[in-house]
Amino acid sequence: MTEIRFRLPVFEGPLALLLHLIDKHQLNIYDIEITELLEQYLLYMEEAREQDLELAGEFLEMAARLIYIKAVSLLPKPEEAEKAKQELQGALLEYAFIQKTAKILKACFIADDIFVRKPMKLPKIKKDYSLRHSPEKLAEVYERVDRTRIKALSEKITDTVTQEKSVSVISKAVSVLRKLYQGNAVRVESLYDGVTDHSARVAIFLAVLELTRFGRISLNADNTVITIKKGR
Amino acid sequence: MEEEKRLTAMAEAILFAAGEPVEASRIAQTLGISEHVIPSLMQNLQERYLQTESALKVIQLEKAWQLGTKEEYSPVIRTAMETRRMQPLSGAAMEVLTIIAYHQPVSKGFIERVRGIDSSSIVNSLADKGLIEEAGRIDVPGHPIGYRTTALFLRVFGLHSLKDLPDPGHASDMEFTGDLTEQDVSA
Amino acid sequence: MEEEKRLTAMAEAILFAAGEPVEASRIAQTLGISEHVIPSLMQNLQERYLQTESALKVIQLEKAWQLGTKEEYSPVIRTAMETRRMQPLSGAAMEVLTIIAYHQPVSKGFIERVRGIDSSSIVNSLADKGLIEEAGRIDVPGHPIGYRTTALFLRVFGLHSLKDLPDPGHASDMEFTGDLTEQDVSA
Repeated sequence: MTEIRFRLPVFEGPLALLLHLIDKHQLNIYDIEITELLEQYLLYMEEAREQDLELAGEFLEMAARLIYIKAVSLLPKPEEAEKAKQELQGALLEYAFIQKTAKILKACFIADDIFVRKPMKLPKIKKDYSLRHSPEKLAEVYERVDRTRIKALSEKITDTVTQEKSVSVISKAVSVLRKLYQGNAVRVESLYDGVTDHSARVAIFLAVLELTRFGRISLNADNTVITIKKGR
Repeated sequence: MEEEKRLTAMAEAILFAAGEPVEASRIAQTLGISEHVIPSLMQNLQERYLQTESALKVIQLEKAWQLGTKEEYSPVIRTAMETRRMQPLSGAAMEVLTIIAYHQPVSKGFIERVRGIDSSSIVNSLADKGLIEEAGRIDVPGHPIGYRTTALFLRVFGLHSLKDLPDPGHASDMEFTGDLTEQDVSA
Repeated sequence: MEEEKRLTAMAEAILFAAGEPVEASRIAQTLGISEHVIPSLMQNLQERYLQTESALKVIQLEKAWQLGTKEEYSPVIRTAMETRRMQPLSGAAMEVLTIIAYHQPVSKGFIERVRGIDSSSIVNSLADKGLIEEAGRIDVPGHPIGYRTTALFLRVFGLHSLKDLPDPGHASDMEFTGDLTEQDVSA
């Protein structure tokens, strides 16, 4: 057998790959030979690795699932093996159905050739909401909102806010100006002397930017030295 | 008949102003007539547009009606408005859209299970294109947001109703032939 | 004349789809005709609308043209648009409203991240209904506009003040002070 290197086809997901393998190796989707399928699947993954083709985590999960099915099918527990196989078969059939239907639907595509209008803007007659609801409705709806996200978001916001507050840009601007009044020109680098805290360094950087923007200081051509602007 | 002409013009005014599809019931309610009369008013309007060689046409989407331009005018409109024609969707986007169209309302989790791969960015991009929209939360554990197709979806695929979705037969009747794979590989 | 009819319909299509006034020069350029011809095309269109007792009319604004409805149809349009406003809030709208109610003032970005989907049209529609309003800019990076509930909101839900907001089940031990930090520490 001659070995010819093809570029590996890329699949949308593990199910698409499995359907491809089933079709290519003429396996029976209603009674999958799991050993054969697993072998082909792992072969694909191996080739993908060799060709530096990055596969999503779902491909690994599927490999684990196939290995599991193979493992239980070796055990004297026919029901469990059968169940796992049935589930995979169900997923494959469902996905095959979607693939096929998507193609048929795609053929109906006529693009956005019929144009419609945006709603007419009426002279602002702001119509207040006139229905009434019980207050409990609010709690009931709020129940379903993903609270973990709110928590994560709030912490993030609080973080940024406190950080900003702890090292305010204004106080850094004042200290930059103070240094400038002591001597005519200051090296930008020297502003950071002894400042290790990351947010403090960011604040200094922002202070220099702000002062430049408001015309209080000017930077030399290569942005290394700042001087106070004359006439202010 | 004078009265019918008047009602037709009123319905036309409502559809023109609304821009988006208007439920037959809402037109009927506004005009103080029975909902059964709406289809015949719409037909009057459609016929008038045809006879007078207007650029407009009446579109039916489920139980709603909308005014739009005839397809043949799309090139001239696109030139004037400097808009591009919607590109055909990728294979992956078509799969996600199909899952939503046939199972709506469905969650991102459901779509991920059917496709075997995370599809959430595709869902968001379909929503950005206006082909799908959220449909409240679904009554399953975790109460995820459900998605459904929009009126634009129907328009873009030339459908009047979800009932017109092509029927590819049941999954279990499917014959496995080579036609599934090749194109999918490149999709 | 056939050609003139065709050009008239094309101009109609452009005006319809644009929705806003379109400069005569742009129409002329798109159709590949002289700008001088535009007024006569517009007159054709206007006459067609008159003769067929259409609800539409052509409006001239300086050197631009626009489609609109005849004045006599304003009441019926208004009624139709209002009947729509009185629909009960959708599940999604209700949800956005509760996020605002329990966390005000919050930005559109915050709502989007909590819900995992762009919700700005819902926010706008809640503002149109008078249930929420802008509350200046929020002191978080980017200084986005914050939204808060209104007095009408309290009336709609039969509340005297925001302190009367019902405790959401599991979060019953939370203090709703409107301050994000405190709630979340205890959550």
